[in-house]
Amino acid sequence: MKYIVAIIQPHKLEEVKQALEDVEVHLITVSNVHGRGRQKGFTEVYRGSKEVGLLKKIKVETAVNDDFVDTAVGAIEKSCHTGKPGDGKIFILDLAECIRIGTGERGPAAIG
Amino acid sequence: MKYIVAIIQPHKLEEVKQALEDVEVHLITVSNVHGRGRQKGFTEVYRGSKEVGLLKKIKVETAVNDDFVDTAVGAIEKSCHTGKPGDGKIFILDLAECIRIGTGERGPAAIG
Amino acid sequence: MKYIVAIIQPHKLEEVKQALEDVEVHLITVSNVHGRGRQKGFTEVYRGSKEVGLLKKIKVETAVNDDFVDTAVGAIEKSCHTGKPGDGKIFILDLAECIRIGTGERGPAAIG
Amino acid sequence: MNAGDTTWIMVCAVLVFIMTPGVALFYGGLARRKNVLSILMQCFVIMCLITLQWVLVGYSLAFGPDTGYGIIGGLGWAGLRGVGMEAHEYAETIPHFVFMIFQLQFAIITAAIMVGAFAERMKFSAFLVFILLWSTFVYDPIAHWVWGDGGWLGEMGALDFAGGIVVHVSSGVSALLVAIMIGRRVGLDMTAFAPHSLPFTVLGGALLWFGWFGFNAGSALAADGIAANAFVTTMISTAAAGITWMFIEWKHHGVPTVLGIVTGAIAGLVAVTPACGLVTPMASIPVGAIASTLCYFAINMLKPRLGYDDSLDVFGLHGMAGIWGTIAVGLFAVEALAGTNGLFYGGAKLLLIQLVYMSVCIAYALAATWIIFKIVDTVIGIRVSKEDEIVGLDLTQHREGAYTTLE
Amino acid sequence: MNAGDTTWIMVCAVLVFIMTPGVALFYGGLARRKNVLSILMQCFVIMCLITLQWVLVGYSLAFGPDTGYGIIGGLGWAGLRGVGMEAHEYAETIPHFVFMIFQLQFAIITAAIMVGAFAERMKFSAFLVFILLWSTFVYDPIAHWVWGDGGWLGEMGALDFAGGIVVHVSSGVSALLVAIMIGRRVGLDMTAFAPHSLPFTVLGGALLWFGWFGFNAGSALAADGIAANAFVTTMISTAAAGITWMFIEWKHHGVPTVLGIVTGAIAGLVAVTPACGLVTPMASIPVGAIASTLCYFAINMLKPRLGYDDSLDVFGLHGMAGIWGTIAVGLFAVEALAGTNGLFYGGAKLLLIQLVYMSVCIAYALAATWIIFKIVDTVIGIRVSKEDEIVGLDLTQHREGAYTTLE
Amino acid sequence: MNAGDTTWIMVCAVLVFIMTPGVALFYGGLARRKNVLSILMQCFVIMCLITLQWVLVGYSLAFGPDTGYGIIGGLGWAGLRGVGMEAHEYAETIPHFVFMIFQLQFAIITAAIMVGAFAERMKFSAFLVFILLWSTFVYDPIAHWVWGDGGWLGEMGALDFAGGIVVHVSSGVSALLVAIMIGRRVGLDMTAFAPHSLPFTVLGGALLWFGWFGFNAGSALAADGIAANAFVTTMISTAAAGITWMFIEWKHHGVPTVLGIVTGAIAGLVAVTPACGLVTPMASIPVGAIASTLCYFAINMLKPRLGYDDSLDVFGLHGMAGIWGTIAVGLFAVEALAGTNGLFYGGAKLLLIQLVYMSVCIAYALAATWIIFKIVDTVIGIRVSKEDEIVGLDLTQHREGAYTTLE
Ligand SMILES: Nc1ncnc2c1ncn2[C@@H]1O[C@H](COP(=O)(O)OP(=O)(O)O)[C@@H](O)[C@H]1O
Ligand SMILES: Nc1ncnc2c1ncn2[C@@H]1O[C@H](COP(=O)(O)OP(=O)(O)O)[C@@H](O)[C@H]1O
Ligand SMILES: Nc1ncnc2c1ncn2[C@@H]1O[C@H](COP(=O)(O)OP(=O)(O)O)[C@@H](O)[C@H]1O
Repeated sequence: MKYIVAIIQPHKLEEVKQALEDVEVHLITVSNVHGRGRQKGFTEVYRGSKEVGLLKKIKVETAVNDDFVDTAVGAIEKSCHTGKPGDGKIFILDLAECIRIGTGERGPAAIG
Repeated sequence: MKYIVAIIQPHKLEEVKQALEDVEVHLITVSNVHGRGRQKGFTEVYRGSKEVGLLKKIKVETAVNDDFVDTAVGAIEKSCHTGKPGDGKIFILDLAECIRIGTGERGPAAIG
Repeated sequence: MKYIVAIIQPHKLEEVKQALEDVEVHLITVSNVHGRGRQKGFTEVYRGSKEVGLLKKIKVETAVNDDFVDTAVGAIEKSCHTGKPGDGKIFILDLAECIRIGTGERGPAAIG
Repeated sequence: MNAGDTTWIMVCAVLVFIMTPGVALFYGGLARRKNVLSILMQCFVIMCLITLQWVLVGYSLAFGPDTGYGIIGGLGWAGLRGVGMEAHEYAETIPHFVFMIFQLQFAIITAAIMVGAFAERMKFSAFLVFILLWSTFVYDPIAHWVWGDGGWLGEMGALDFAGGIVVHVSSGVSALLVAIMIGRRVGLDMTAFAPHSLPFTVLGGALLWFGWFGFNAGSALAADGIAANAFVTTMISTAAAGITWMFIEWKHHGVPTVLGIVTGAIAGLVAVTPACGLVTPMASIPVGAIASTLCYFAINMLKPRLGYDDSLDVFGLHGMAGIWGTIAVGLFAVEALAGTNGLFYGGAKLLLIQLVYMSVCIAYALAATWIIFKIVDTVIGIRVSKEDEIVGLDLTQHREGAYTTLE
Repeated sequence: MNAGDTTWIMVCAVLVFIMTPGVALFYGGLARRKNVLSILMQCFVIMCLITLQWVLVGYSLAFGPDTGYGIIGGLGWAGLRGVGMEAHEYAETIPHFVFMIFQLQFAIITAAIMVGAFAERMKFSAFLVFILLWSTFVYDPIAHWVWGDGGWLGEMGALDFAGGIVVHVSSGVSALLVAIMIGRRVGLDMTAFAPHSLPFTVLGGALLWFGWFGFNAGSALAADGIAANAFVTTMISTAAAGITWMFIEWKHHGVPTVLGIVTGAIAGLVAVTPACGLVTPMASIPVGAIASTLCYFAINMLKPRLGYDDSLDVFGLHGMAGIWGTIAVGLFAVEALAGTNGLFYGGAKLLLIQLVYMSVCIAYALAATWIIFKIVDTVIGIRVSKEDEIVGLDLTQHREGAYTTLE
Repeated sequence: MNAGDTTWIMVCAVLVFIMTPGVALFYGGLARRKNVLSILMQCFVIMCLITLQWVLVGYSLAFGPDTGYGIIGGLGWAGLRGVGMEAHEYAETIPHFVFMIFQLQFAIITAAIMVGAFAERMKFSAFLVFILLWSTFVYDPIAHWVWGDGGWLGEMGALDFAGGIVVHVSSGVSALLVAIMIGRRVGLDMTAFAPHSLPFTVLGGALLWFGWFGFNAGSALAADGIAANAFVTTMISTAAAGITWMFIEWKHHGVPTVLGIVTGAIAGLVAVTPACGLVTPMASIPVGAIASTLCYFAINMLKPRLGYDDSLDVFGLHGMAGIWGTIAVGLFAVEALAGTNGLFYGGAKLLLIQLVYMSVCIAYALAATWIIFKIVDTVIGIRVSKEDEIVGLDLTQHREGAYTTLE
């Protein structure tokens, strides 16, 4: 089992959701994050002062069984790729255990 | 050492906090996330348009030593279980290292 | 490759960003979290009722290649250390894979 | 007719109008994030619904020609028949329309005040029916008794300058009863519910104070010295009450809070409402200070002890302060303003009348509210399901979210 | 001169003034988080820009001495030459300055209404030029035709008490055209854009209703019975429209929403605008109820079917309800108020005039807007780049973020 | 007595009243999330505290019968003794109560303006004492000097229509001194502090503009031509200043910001305050435009260069624009309005008087503020601890959080 963490552009969320659904990855957890990457930020202006903020990003997390990793990653890559800085990253972690609270199921059975 | 990530119903947070405290797991990190799972979302209505939003969830993270994993997971399961869709999931990752910044402690000593 | 997760005091963010930059760790993901740790919270007062809230914290995540782990951790420790409760924790997870969406690069090449 | 007075009362109607959005923000900020829209919705629908009720029947019931015994106005003015651009003796220097629309704002805000007591758990459909019945069978008769031409309490000599009983006590005690009957909110025993946006609450409180000048000084029905007196006492009582609350809380909880001072200010506004045109500016200092003290006690001691869940303290504020203000009229009224003296100026009779007035209205409001509640609960069911309450009323009753959270 | 009337119109000017921040919040809440400041900015700059335009030339064009044929005012009053503290025959009991500044608020709010249609995608520089030209070449002439001394539509007998056509239809149809010409927003085909803060929208809606009393009742230009009538019909129409929308939506979508009832209320306010001082209070019930029905239809059926992206439904609300209100004058006007009867009271002529009035103004507004759009688009380019649109106008056009998100 | 004038001044009092919540939102939005409540609290407590101070002693000190030499009013009117429903010569057509309560709003807003300079770091207890002393020993005397019956600067011929010096410069320079004495905020050297909610700031700015009509046009103390002139110049100066700021910023920083235009608008409001009833509408264009230019310079160049931390630019806005407006009176005043001509109309004397007036008041305000600061700092300690500052004043001074963040 793998725990996939993708940092994407906010406006790509709908496409990623759709792409994952298309490859049968239905269960995801999404949150707001801020990132510093290769994409440059915006200098914001507040009266006299200026500051460069972090960029708003979306984090999509999904735990999948091993045979779903490639399709899931592929779906995210395809929906987010533009080739410009800021497209984002995917991180894959090993998942030691997964538990569905509602049923008490454990392991691969609990993932999907 | 394990890194436990639980996605729970927002209104269960107080109970989970209490349950973890009861089994001596005091240190937690909590954040807002949004999830798509088996629980169905709400169709929201904005004038003419409708959309199904993601559901609001709470993520509870806690790093624990190996001998605390079962009791911690048990505490979360017990406090969140209702048997209805949406109860949530627990993910367990291996934790390679843990450092307490204030003291410089490392490993199991730094966890609690 | 390692996935470093640091939970820090909110007002330390600027210093951490700077410290990481100084050791050539440029890419980070930052988010709001709430923590219960050894630092005690504030009893908030709302008319008759009181409650102890969780403390606001910042989570800084950065994926680094193995040879950057020590310097990155050191930078975070140095910039956040005060010795008082609440300084925070650093968690290090093994990172199985990393993908840069924009180029399709994988592994260590995709990290930085 | 006088353009100055007409302007004043139209302006005051506008000022009282904005109090309902004010109360909506005040309550909305105090609610949890998942219920803020349900509060705004309830207040907004009251503005619409009570307007139609008022012009169709309510105004006639409250202010129309008495049907005898001073109990209720007839339907003679239903649909605004006979209400027009000419002045009426209720206010001889302004168009009758203006008096009618000014009074409408009072009917609206009174209903909106109640929303706080049963916040976060009432079914919207049941709410609609409840509030319509309540306004018709509780507000309209009580308004008639004391303000309507020939109303029996008014004839008896009860004084209520801008609606301490009519507006605040009637809504406050009714709201308390509803809060008790509908029961406590799910989860309240586990943790306190923190206000989701105190800046909204402060803004709402500010709009209330702003509009209250129209409420109180407008009740003079002319731009004259009495209006000026009411304006001044309103400002002073509010200030005294805000400061009093702040210091009590500072002493009691160790810190002064902004929610506290705003709450205190509203206690002062409520208490001075029945008294503003009847007492002197200096008397309004104790009126406000004592109001805060009593409300602080009710909210901080009485409520936790008795265990009822008056979510946003409608009774603790409007009920308590309204009762005190009504008594205060009996204590502080001066002949030059009120036509009769209160206890502190040597007149005991007024206080007695005020107590009768208060008791009768409280008893009636409670009885009528009990009946209306029972009817609505039986026919429609007044409370949402536990599941809906947990998810929140915004999503379950209105399928809307107040704020987007991902972007 | 009369201090009462002067006070009333100064107050009404202040009330109409606050409508523009009201519309800014109303629209701002409906926008996505990344574009809210761009909306506030556009509304705020309109308040400044149109003020300068108005005192320099606009007022003279709209209300200055007619240059012949009733088409346009001359530049005789440019820079407020000859406009002073004395009364003018436009309003004989108040200083000319007061009339001028009251009318300015109408010019401002009219421009601000349009902002909703092309929200979230117009370049700020292009916007500035567009709105200045529009106000000068569309608003000012139309205002002159019906309200200016010697304006041809006014002479013809067209009635528009507070600006159904001048304000709402002119902006509504122009905004629709701009929305169509500028095209749909990026990403709209993938998902609906949820309002980022409905509490702001409700607050904005409340400020609109609040200010609208000044808009409508102030248009009587005196604190008299007509003003009172306009005040009352404004309240009633809005209430009827709010309730109507709520029930239609409840039936159609299964729930009543707060955005719905506020939207309905605004439909009622728009529709009663041209009619408020010309119809009876009871007639304002159908005026409001039918307005909501038509607007609901336009927004829920027409817009999705035709596929244009009138982002915040400027046409669906102001255009539709303004058209209906203008027709409603022809149906419900009563001689005692309007000097002539509408169709339901036996007069067919007025309805005809109203239809001519409406058609002429719509045709002119569309034609002029088309030309202005083309010029601005050619010279400056009217739409931001796709990248900028995705990031949001706040950061790309103004380098500001509405809310801090990390702390 | 005149119901029209009475209405006008009561309305204006209400309008000025809402400016303090306006300034609270304006500043609150600019503050960091962890300090917004402390700002709201400080503004709210000022509304309460200064009200009590005013009716007990402040009004008497400022406007009471002069004790000789034009320096201060006596305590003859303390506790509102002798202040009643009849008119007083300060304003002969309205109840004395109304004049008193209108003036109270000025005392309140003046104190509230200062809050921005030392925001995010002052201990609440110290703040309370400081502001009470400041209002009593700085505001009240200065108000007496120029507006009080027999005040020496007024006798000398100094003109300050609505309080350029009394309100804006006195608070602006005092605030600057406090900001310098209390020191820079922790962390400011590392990063700029971004406003936590610009929509609140814009809303606050809009409420300020809204209320300012009452502030300026109400200062005519009657609903007459002078009031109309003040209303018009207020609108125009603000617009000119907003537009000017926008273009300067666009040129200088590459983008026009909404915070910029709102800031500019306020500069224009401040500058026209002393001048509004004394200059012509067209003169108010340069008054506003130059105000923005000067304030832009002060905030963007002077402040960074000198390194003081006037957190929300109280001096940069109110100080600078107030000084300019006071000078502008000496330049643009016209005899028909002011009774004497400014420099540009051939009168040099007035400008000289204005300069003396300004210098005296600045010197006095600085000296008195310095003393008050030292006393409060010695007795109570004026700044919170570094730890408390880092956590934020909301939690540490008031034990409240502005927004819930988990749910
Ligand atoms: N090594 C990393 N560790 C943590 N977060 C990262 C890392 N690299 C990228 N990110 C996150 O991904 C986002 C996109 O990165 P960026 O470098 O802009 O994308 P790209 O590589 O496609 O140009 C960043 O804003 C940051 O949030
Ligand atoms: N495989 C997964 N990967 C990531 N998040 C998941 C996964 N499964 C569930 N979740 C998270 O857990 C939440 C609860 O899941 P849900 O399926 O509704 O619960 P249950 O399985 O108890 O019915 C989801 O909304 C989602 O946020
Ligand atoms: N074992 C843990 N699991 C998850 N989060 C933790 C853990 N320990 C600490 N944290 C997070 O780190 C924050 C700081 O912890 P705290 O105990 O206050 O710091 P310190 O150890 O430096 O005193 C906590 O608020 C919490 O969010």
